[in-house]
Formats: sequence, structure tokens, C-alpha cells
Amino acid sequence: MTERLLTTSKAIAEAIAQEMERDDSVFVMGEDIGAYGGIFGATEGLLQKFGPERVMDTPISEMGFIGAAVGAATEGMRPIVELMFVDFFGAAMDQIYNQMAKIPYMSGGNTKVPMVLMTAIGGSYSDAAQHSQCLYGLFAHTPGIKIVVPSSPYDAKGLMTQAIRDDSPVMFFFHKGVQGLGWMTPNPRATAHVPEESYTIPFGQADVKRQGQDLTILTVSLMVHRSLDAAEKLAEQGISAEVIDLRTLVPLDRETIVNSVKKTHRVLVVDEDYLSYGMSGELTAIVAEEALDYLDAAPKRLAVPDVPIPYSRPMEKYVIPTVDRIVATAKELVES
Amino acid sequence: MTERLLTTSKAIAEAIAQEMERDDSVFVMGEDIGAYGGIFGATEGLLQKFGPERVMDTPISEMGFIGAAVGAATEGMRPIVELMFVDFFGAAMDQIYNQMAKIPYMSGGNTKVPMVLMTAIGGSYSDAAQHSQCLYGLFAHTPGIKIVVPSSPYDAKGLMTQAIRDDSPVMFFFHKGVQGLGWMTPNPRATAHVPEESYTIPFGQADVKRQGQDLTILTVSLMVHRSLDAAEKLAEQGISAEVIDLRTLVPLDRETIVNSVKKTHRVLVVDEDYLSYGMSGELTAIVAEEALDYLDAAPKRLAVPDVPIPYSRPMEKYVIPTVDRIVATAKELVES
Amino acid sequence: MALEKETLLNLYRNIVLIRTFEERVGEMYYEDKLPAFDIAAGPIPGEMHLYSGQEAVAAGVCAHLRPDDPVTSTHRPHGHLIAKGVDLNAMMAEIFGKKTGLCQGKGGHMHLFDPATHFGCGGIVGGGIPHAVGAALAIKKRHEDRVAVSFFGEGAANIGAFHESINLAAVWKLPVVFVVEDNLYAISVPKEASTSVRSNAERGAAYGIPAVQVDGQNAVAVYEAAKEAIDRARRGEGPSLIEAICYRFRGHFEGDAEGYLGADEKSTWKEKDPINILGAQLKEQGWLTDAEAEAIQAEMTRRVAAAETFARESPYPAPEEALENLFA
Amino acid sequence: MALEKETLLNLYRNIVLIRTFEERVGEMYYEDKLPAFDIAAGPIPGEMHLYSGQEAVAAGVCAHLRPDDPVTSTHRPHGHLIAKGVDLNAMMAEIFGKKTGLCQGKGGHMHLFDPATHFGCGGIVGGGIPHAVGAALAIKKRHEDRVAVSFFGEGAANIGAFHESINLAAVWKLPVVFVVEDNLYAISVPKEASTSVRSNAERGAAYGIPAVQVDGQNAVAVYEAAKEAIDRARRGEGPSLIEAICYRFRGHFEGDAEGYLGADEKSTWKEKDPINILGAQLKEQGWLTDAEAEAIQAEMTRRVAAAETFARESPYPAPEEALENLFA
Ligand SMILES: Cc1ncc(C[n+]2csc(CCOP(=O)(O)OP(=O)(O)O)c2C)c(N)n1
Ligand SMILES: Cc1ncc(C[n+]2csc(CCOP(=O)(O)OP(=O)(O)O)c2C)c(N)n1
Ligand SMILES: [Mg+2]
Ligand SMILES: [Mg+2]
Repeated sequence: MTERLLTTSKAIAEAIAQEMERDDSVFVMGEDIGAYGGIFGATEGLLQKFGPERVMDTPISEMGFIGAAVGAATEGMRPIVELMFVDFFGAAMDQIYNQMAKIPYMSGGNTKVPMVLMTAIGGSYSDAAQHSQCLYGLFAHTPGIKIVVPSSPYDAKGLMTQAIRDDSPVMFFFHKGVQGLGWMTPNPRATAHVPEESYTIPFGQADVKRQGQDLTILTVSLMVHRSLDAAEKLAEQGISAEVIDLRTLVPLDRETIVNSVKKTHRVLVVDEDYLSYGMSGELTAIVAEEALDYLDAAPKRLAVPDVPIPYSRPMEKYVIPTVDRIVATAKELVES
Repeated sequence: MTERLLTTSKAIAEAIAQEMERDDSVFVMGEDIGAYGGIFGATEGLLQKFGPERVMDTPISEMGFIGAAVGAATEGMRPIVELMFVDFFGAAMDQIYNQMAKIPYMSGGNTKVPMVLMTAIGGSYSDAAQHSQCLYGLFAHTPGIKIVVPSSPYDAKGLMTQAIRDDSPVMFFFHKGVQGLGWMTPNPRATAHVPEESYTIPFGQADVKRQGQDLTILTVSLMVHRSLDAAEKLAEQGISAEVIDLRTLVPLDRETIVNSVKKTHRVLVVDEDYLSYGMSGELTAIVAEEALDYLDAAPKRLAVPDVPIPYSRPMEKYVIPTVDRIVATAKELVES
Repeated sequence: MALEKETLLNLYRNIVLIRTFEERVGEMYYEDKLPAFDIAAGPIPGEMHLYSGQEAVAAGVCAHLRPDDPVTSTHRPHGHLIAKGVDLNAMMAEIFGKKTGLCQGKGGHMHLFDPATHFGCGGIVGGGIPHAVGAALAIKKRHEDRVAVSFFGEGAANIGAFHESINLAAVWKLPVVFVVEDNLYAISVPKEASTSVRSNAERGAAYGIPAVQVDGQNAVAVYEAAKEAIDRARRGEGPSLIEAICYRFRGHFEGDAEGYLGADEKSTWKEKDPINILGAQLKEQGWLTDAEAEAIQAEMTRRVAAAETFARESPYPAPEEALENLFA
Repeated sequence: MALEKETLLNLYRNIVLIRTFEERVGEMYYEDKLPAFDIAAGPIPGEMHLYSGQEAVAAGVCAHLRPDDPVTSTHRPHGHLIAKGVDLNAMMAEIFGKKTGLCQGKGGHMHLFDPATHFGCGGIVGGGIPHAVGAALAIKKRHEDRVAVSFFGEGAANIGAFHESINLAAVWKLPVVFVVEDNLYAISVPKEASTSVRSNAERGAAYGIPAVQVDGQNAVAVYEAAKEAIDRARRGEGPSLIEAICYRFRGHFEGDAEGYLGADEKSTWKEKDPINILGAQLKEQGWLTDAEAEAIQAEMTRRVAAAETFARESPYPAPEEALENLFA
């Protein structure tokens, strides 16, 4: 019997479908998530299965429909809302960070907001400054939101199921280059075995994707793939890299991070988000705080160098970490 | 002859007035910035001096009027816009981070956006979760915005003048507890000598507020005051703290930071913003990257522990760094 | 429409209760804050936006609501929450930042959440409007006959969330009523400087929904308009908008010097006190004597005093509780 | 209004130019992307939203504009920018991501900025509307007679920025014209599912401004409505809104399978091709022969080909240029 293979987008859609079957209060809304199936396929087939009452196309009103999801959630529904590209968050940010994230706390716990806000991230296909961002670091800075950033079909399904069942607001960031879409640059890791039955993956558990001795690479999402490819190349050059997929930024699996660095004594953070004041800073700081004495070299970060994503291919390649640059930075780190 | 004393709010208003006199293209808009003079006094007296054409009260339409400022700036005006509380940014974020911040870059430099977005930050007066945030770390994560966070009347005037003359978008964060308002808890450092004549303070130059040998405290805004008070107390206990006011987060004066840590061998970041994925992480990471071998102890951070700001006084005091907690953390650091 | 005695008396009692609550909070707010006003001091620190003057709106609308009808409100929420039937003790304790408060002291005056009355509010202008739409969506999905109501000011009617929310509600034909309380100002900015139409009721046309203007100082007028809108929503016929023209008697927030007001403006408006207007209507019908009015006032004073005692005697949360309730 | 020959011919030339440009971009877009479509491949990578079908709107409005009249546009900006009189070479080079492009390759198809024609656009729906208001504010402050125009889709008319922007423009009586291009869809979502009124022109009432609906496939109709609105704004009489009913011939973006369309919908609309409609009007007047029409087409094909050659032959920016232009 061969294993069932699924793309990440189909894995997400399957998780949603299974939860919708399980729980009447789950519904989905967003732009073009019905007949279109979601621009990045995360809701494909749901309209056909569940009809327009539970799979609702919305007007272009991000503040309105994300806010409506908050209101529906406080009334006991469990909305899943798609923000088509994370880059559009600015049109809805008050509802995300002042309402969705804060109501549970402000209410002293008397009002729950069980909702999932899912959104597409990432670049490397020339969609330029307003359609290529990652921004999970920005949301991770906002207290009250669980931050999920899967890198594989298997994780995407398990983490989505977990997210829908969670009673707190969750943001779920899927990477366009990991969805396994027919019209994106092919990515062999974007299709993989996914069990048909429902399962969950707990938040706050990083996944050591590859064991290594010489340095630890901390990363998420598409950069997990590029880091694994880099680790392959590094291995050919006799360098053994441990690659850790954090999977969730909030909660964060500090233990796995710190233990790995204590073992390898060197750390490189690879991040497709902007360099400064974001994920790479936080992870580096945690290592400095908790494993300072174990470090044999100054930590390094590879991230977008604090510019918007430029359109033109050579410039975009220059700012988004590539396999080659991960390799080069890792070598510098090991040699320092 | 006695020196002229000014509160921070009056120093800001004076900087704006002087630039409005100097340059016809400068104007101010925002909610209640006219007859009311700005809720935090940053525009006091301007309506009387310049009239309603140049000092414009706006409807409650943050997306609209901040976006209008962007449009006016691209047409050669130099708007100063007040976002009453930084907490309200969610109602305007698309214009701030996708438009104001990115148009200069996306246009390849052919379109300038010379504007200042000024806004009030900070808590410690029981204004709770939606009116007490700092969030400069969140904006510092967005490429394309200069981030100014003054702590004194003198700096406020010089940095505001610099901001208005800058051809790039600048966000100017003034702290309610530093404005010197009659209705806020009195703060002796909020009133100080400010020269009458116009002057500028370049961005990217931190200010060593107090020299010390045993540890470096990196901070901004009201936390500069609390850190100085803490340093006073630490001195009584024989601990010599160097207190550095970063003044601008973008550009950041890495040299002053790194040199200080190389001298003191210990670093504490004090931040009124949320702990994780923000300013404190970035500064700690920079120190780890650039001064690892000089560190005699793991860096420490004191910041809001990743919860929204609670209303009730004992809880609010528990989450926003106080003088006592700065002292205690500094002692732990020095003893470690 | 001829209203029954009980209906009118209940409106009156509600209005007096709100006024009494607000005026007492207004007094206590200044405890330990004067002579040199310090916003951070006293038993009730922080900003304080009181509802005195506008009570007829909350009372007239909420008279038609059941506890399970969701209501969203604003930075000026006390009146709506009281009219919705909150436990006064828990509400006052929250305003005092006490452990026994509605939100265990985490929310405070602008962030009052009460599951018992399906009530929420917040300090961001326009922030609550989409929540009412979402609550109405939940109601529709479950085929219930509940109705959601969103209260907000005329200032909020110029923010994007207003437009997006009403359009959503209209497209989806949701059971929600939007109540614009037009008290002429958004802080210091008068309506003419913020609003491109004379009446926000004219904006109903932009969404194809019924929209009416009413005298917000007159509880009966509000009651009647609200009845129509809420009944309509309950019948599943979709959203509508009510614009109530009203006035705030105490300034935008406590400490507001109100330099922006016209000369006799406030005193003129004080002549249109909703208590007096409804009181006169009741007396005209012979349904209220001076003695009865005094008794109602005395009862409400007692209730507010009891809430005050409860709040004052309640303990503060422990500092470390700040770390709780971040996640469910 | 009887239009002059030159006016009509200019409209026609403009429309043909836009169509020719768009169709050629549409062809080149697929170079090296097929057979297995890869959005990241080819000389023109990324998303591509073309304007074919809607040309009469851009041409009819921009016919009244001077180079110094600011225009803001959307994710579908080519038509507006061409109608505004851009240097075609620099525009095409930008779409190719070349150093000689309008934005040195940093912007690309959705982010075209051209100071020479005071043009800006962007990929965020509704993002450009406030910019036009701000440009108009700058114009008013300087007492100039320029006019700002904002183009956007009917989908964008449901986002908050629409409401806030028009209200601001109306309150401040600014010289700005809002042009809603109603092409029936926002990606796959039909207007009935997104919009609570039948016509966005009905929304003018919410701001007290003139608002009209026109046939957006008919350049003359657009031209006339735009004349009135733009003249009005130039005279300092304030903003207005034009709703142009139109249709996009190529789907939302290249690669759109258009599964959401009705059966004969597109072919029916293709009968209302703005080129044919205006061509017929011209021919009726005896102002255009078939040979002349062919000559115009040939000229535009040549111009687009020249722009293509320029773009193809231009160098890419150096990778490190990515670090430039962050700050002025
Ligand atoms: C998004 C946002 N902008 C600005 C404010 C500051 N603010 C608080 S209340 C208020 C005025 C609100 O006016 P209105 O909606 O008419 O309500 P009212 O105060 O008159 O009851 C303003 C500007 C805010 N809280 N949120
Ligand atoms: C704020 C925001 N939400 C969603 C999108 C995704 N998106 C891009 S174009 C589009 C449809 C726009 O429809 P319309 O305004 O009618 O313009 P058209 O494409 O029909 O020209 C959508 C939903 C976006 N770019 N920005
Ligand atoms: Mg008001
Ligand atoms: Mg459209």
C-alpha cells in the first residue's frame, strides 16, 4: 500500500473540513475562499462540501469581517478567517491586535475568542513589497495571539486542527512556497504523506528536522526547506548542521532551542522576515540569555536586511535568504 | 539671568511652530490638535498662531487622514500628523507600513514622503490595555520609518526639528509621562532648559545619560528616567550603572551601545514595550553579536512580560518596569 | 403609540439609575486627585467618560432587549451596560479595579465585558461595531431570534469600520441595529467639522437599510424607533440604523475644560434633561408624583451606594494575577 | 454635447494604445512560464492584472487631466498610467524589473510611481484613495487649479478607506474626483455578494456629493461625466464620484480560470468592446476609415514594440541596489 500524499494546501483544507464535520460552530470566511477555493488553496472544496452558509465569501472589508469573526467567536462560534495575504493586515490591524488578541485578557478571562486567522506569507516570486512579507515576528510581539508557522503538509494539518480546537485566538501563517500549488515554483517538500484521520500537534514543540553537531540553525516555514538544503551542502563540506523548525513562535519551545545550542555551541537564525526588531533578534537574545557560556562564537542572523521586498528578481534574490547564503553564513559561523 | 524652562509638550509645539514659520509646506493635522491643542499638548497654541488652514482638526478617520498626509507629502507638502495614542495605529496601519514606509523604496526613490507621524505612548496611569502601549519596537521592525523616542524637553525639540526637516517618514513617539502635563503624575525631568532658537539633534546618536563601570542600561523614553533613578539608588549600594538613552531606534547607534558594553561587561535592557520579539530582543542580540567576548554575565531584559497592560493599579505596577525592579534586576546582573 | 405605565416607569427608573451611577462615579473619580489633578491617583484612576445626559438612548433601546441579545459599546459604556441589566456591584468593582470586578480588574471603565448580559465594549473608536455584526452573524447561523445592537458616537460614524460593518450587515441581512448617538462632538471636534452630511440617518441610503433620526433626549421617541428596528431585526428582516440626537452633560472626559463649547450651549441643552422630559410625560399622565420620583431617586442612590460599598470593600487583585488570562 | 473630431480620435488612440500594451504584456507574461505555469519564471514574473476591456474609463477621465494633476490607481494600473501620458519605455522597463524602469525595478507592475505625470498606485485595495485626498489637500492649500483623481474598483468601495476618504474630501471640499470602476467582480466575488446597494453612485448621498453612473464601455459617456466632475473640482466646488460600469476581458489576473463566470457572460460583454463602440461612433461621423483605424493600430503596435525592445535590452539592477532608496 502506498502512502497517501497531500500538498500543504490540501492538508489545511482537510483539517478544516474534518473540524467542520466535528463541530457545527466552525465556519470559514474570507475573500475568494468559496467558489475560488482560496487564492492559495487552503479552502479548496469546502464550499462544495459545506455550502455557502458555512463557507462565506466576504466583501473586501478586512476590518469588518475579521472584527465580525471576533464578535461571532465571543458568541460561541469558532470562525476560521482567511486574510488573503498577511501584507493586508494593515487594513484590519485594530481588530487583530486590540480586539482579537486583547479581549480574552481584558475581560479577565470571562470572554473567549476562539478563532483562527490564517494568512499567506512569503516571497521569492516577484510579487514585490506589498505581497511578499512574512511579518510573523510583528504579530509574535503582540501579547494574546498564538503564532503558528508550519513548514510541511503533515505539520500544517496537525497544527491547523490544534488551532481550531484551541480556545484562544491563533494566527496560522502558511507560506505560498510551501502550499504545493501548481502555479508556484515546484517544491518537493510541499507534497508529503498526511494521515487521513484527524490528529493534532501540540503548540510549543519545535521539531528537530536534522541532527547536527557543529551549529544550530533556528528557523521556520520555507526557510526550513532552504536550511535543510543548505545543511545537505554543508555536510558535503564536513559541517554538521542541526536544523530546528520552531513551528510555533508563541508559545516558543525555548528548551529545544537552548539544548541544541548547548550541544553545538553555535547558532544561526535564518528568517524570511525583516532582520531588525523581529524573530531573529528574539531568538538570538534567548540564546544569549540562556546559553551564553556555551557559545563558542557570536550568534549570526540571516534575514531580510531591513528593506521592503524589491520587485526585480536579482534584488529580491539578494534580500531573501537563499540556500547559498545560508551555506556561506554557516561556514563563516563555524570558522569564527 | 535664569534659563528658560519648558515642558516636553511645549518644546515639541515650539519646534513645530518654528518649522511652520520657516517653511510654508509644513502643516499639522490630527484629532483635537486645533482648539484643544492636542490631548497631550504637542500642538498647543499652534491654531492661534497659524490658523485652521495649517492646523487642521480631523474627523476620526485615521486611515483617511494619515493616508491623506502621505498623498500631500508626495505632492511636496511636509505634513505633521498626530495619531492621538499609538494604540490607535491599528485603524491606520496599512497607510503607515504599506504606504508611508514603502513608497519611497517602491518608487526607487523617485517619490519622497517627507512627513512626521507623532504619537503618544506609555502607561502607569491606569489607562489599561488599549491606551497604554509603547509599540515602538513594532514600528522599528517595519523598514522605511525612522523611529524617534525622546526622553527630555531638550531632545524632543531638537529631534522634532530634525524630523520635520528629514525627507523620509519619521515616527515620533512622545511619552505621556514625559510631556510635563499638569494632569499627569509630576515628573521633574519633564521640565527643563530648552533654547529658544531652533536647533537639531541628528538621528542615530545615543546619549550617555550617566557614566558607569559595572553595567550598561540601554533604554528609551520614560524608562530613561526610571533607569536614572535606579542608577542613583544603585550608586548608594556601590554599583555604578551607565545609562544610555538610545533616542532613536532607527537609525540605531550601535557603536555607543557596543562600546559601553565592552567597558562595563554587563548589559540590562529596560523597555516599557512588550518583552518578546521587540526592542529588548534586538538590543540583546546586537550585544551578543558584537560584544560576546566582553560579556561577563548573560544579558538581562526588563520589559512588559507579554501581557496587555492591565487596568488595576497593583497589576499595572507589576508589569511596567519600576525603579525598584530595575534596581533589583541590575543587582542580580552584577552579582551573576 | 400609547405606552403603558410600567414601560414608561421602567424607562424612568433606568434613566435615573444611570444618572445616579454616573454622577456618583464622577464624584468619586476626584477623590485623592485634587487639588493638583493627577489622573493616576485616587480610587478610580485613568480616563473617565461619563454618560450623563444621554441616558434616554441607552434606556430606550435596551428596553427592547433580552439579556441574551448582544450589545457592543464604546469608551462611554456605563449607560448601555446598566440599561442592559448588569450586576451593579461587579460593574462598580471593575471600575475600582477590584478582584471582584466583572473582569477581575483587568479591564476597567472602558473595557467592560459581561457574558451574563452579552455585553462588550472598548476604547477604540469604531472597534465594537464589527463585533455586533459578528454576533448577529452567529445568531443568524443558529437561526435564533436574538438581536445584536451596536452603540457608537457620531464621531465613530466617520471611521472605516462603520462603513465596512454596515455594508456587511446589509449584504448578509443580519439581525443587528446600529445606534449612532450624535452628541454633537467627538472630544472637541464638532460634527460639522467631521461629518459631510447633516444627519447620519442619510447614510442608510449607502447600504439600502432603513435609517431614522430621533430626539435622543426623549426616551419615548427612542423607545419607539428602537422598537421598530429591533422587531424588524428579530423578524429576520435585516439591519437598520437609528440616529439619536443627544448631548453629554459632563464634557468628553472628566477634566475636559470644554473650551470648545458655545456660550450658552450647555445650559440650553441641560433644559432638555431626559429625566425631566420623561418625568414630565409621566406626571402629565398622572403616573408619577413628586414623592414617587423622590422614592425612585432614593432607591437608585441606595443601589449605587451599595455598589460603591461593595467595590470599596473588595480586595485588589494580587499583582501577579497580571500574568493570568492571557490565553484561555 | 457634441465632441470634436480631435477629442474623439485622441480617445480612440489612447484606448487602442492601452489595449495593445496590455495584450502584448499578456503575451510576454507567459514566456518561459509554460507548459507548467510557474509564476516566478519568465521575463515578467509575479502577479499580473491587466486592464483590457476597461480602457474607455481611463481614457475618458484622463482626457481632462494635465500632467500635473495627481492620479492614484490600484493593482490594475497600466491603463490609467498610459492614459496619463507616461513614458512607455520606462513603464515597460519597470514591468520587466529593469534598472531603466520608472522605479529602477523596485516597484514592478503593481507599484508604478511617476512624478512626471503625478501618478502613484499600489497593491493594497483602497490604499490609494486617501492619497488622492491628500494630493487634493495639497492643491487646495496652495490655491492651485489642479485636480486629483482616484481610480478604484467596485470591490474597493466596501473598504473603510473609501468611506473615510470621501468623507474627508467632502468635509474639506477638496478638488478630487473618485472613479469607481465597477467591473462586476472583485476577483471571484460578484458585486451582489459584496455591495449592499445596486449602484455605488447611490453612496454619494452619504457624503452630500454629486455621484453619477455611466456606461464605462462608452468612452464618450465617460468623457462627458468626467468633464463635469473635473471642471467642478477645478472651479473649487468640491469632490464628486463617477461610477463606470465596465468589464475586464482577461480575468482578475493572468492565470485566473474564471470558474465563477456565467455561461455566456464574457462573450456578451466582449460585444461591448470600447474600441468597437468608439470606432463605430467615429465611423458614423465619417472621422475614421478602416485604413485609418489600421494605421492607428499599427502605430500603437510599433510604440509598444519599441517599449518592449527598450525593456528587454535594458540591464537589470545590480543585486546590491536592493539596499538603496530606503530613505531619501
Ligand atoms: C480609533 C480611535 N481614534 C481616536 C480615539 C480617541 N477618541 C476617544 S473618544 C473620541 C471621540 C469619540 O467621539 P464619538 O464617537 O462622537 O463619541 P462620544 O465621545 O461623543 O460619545 C476620540 C477621538 C480612539 N479612542 N480611537
Ligand atoms: C486590502 C486588500 N484586500 C484584499 C486584496 C486582494 N485583492 C487584490 S485585487 C482584489 C479585488 C479587487 O476588486 P476591485 O476593487 O473590484 O478591482 P478589480 O480587480 O475588479 O479591478 C482583491 C480582493 C488586496 N490587494 N488588498
Ligand atoms: Mg460624539
Ligand atoms: Mg472589480
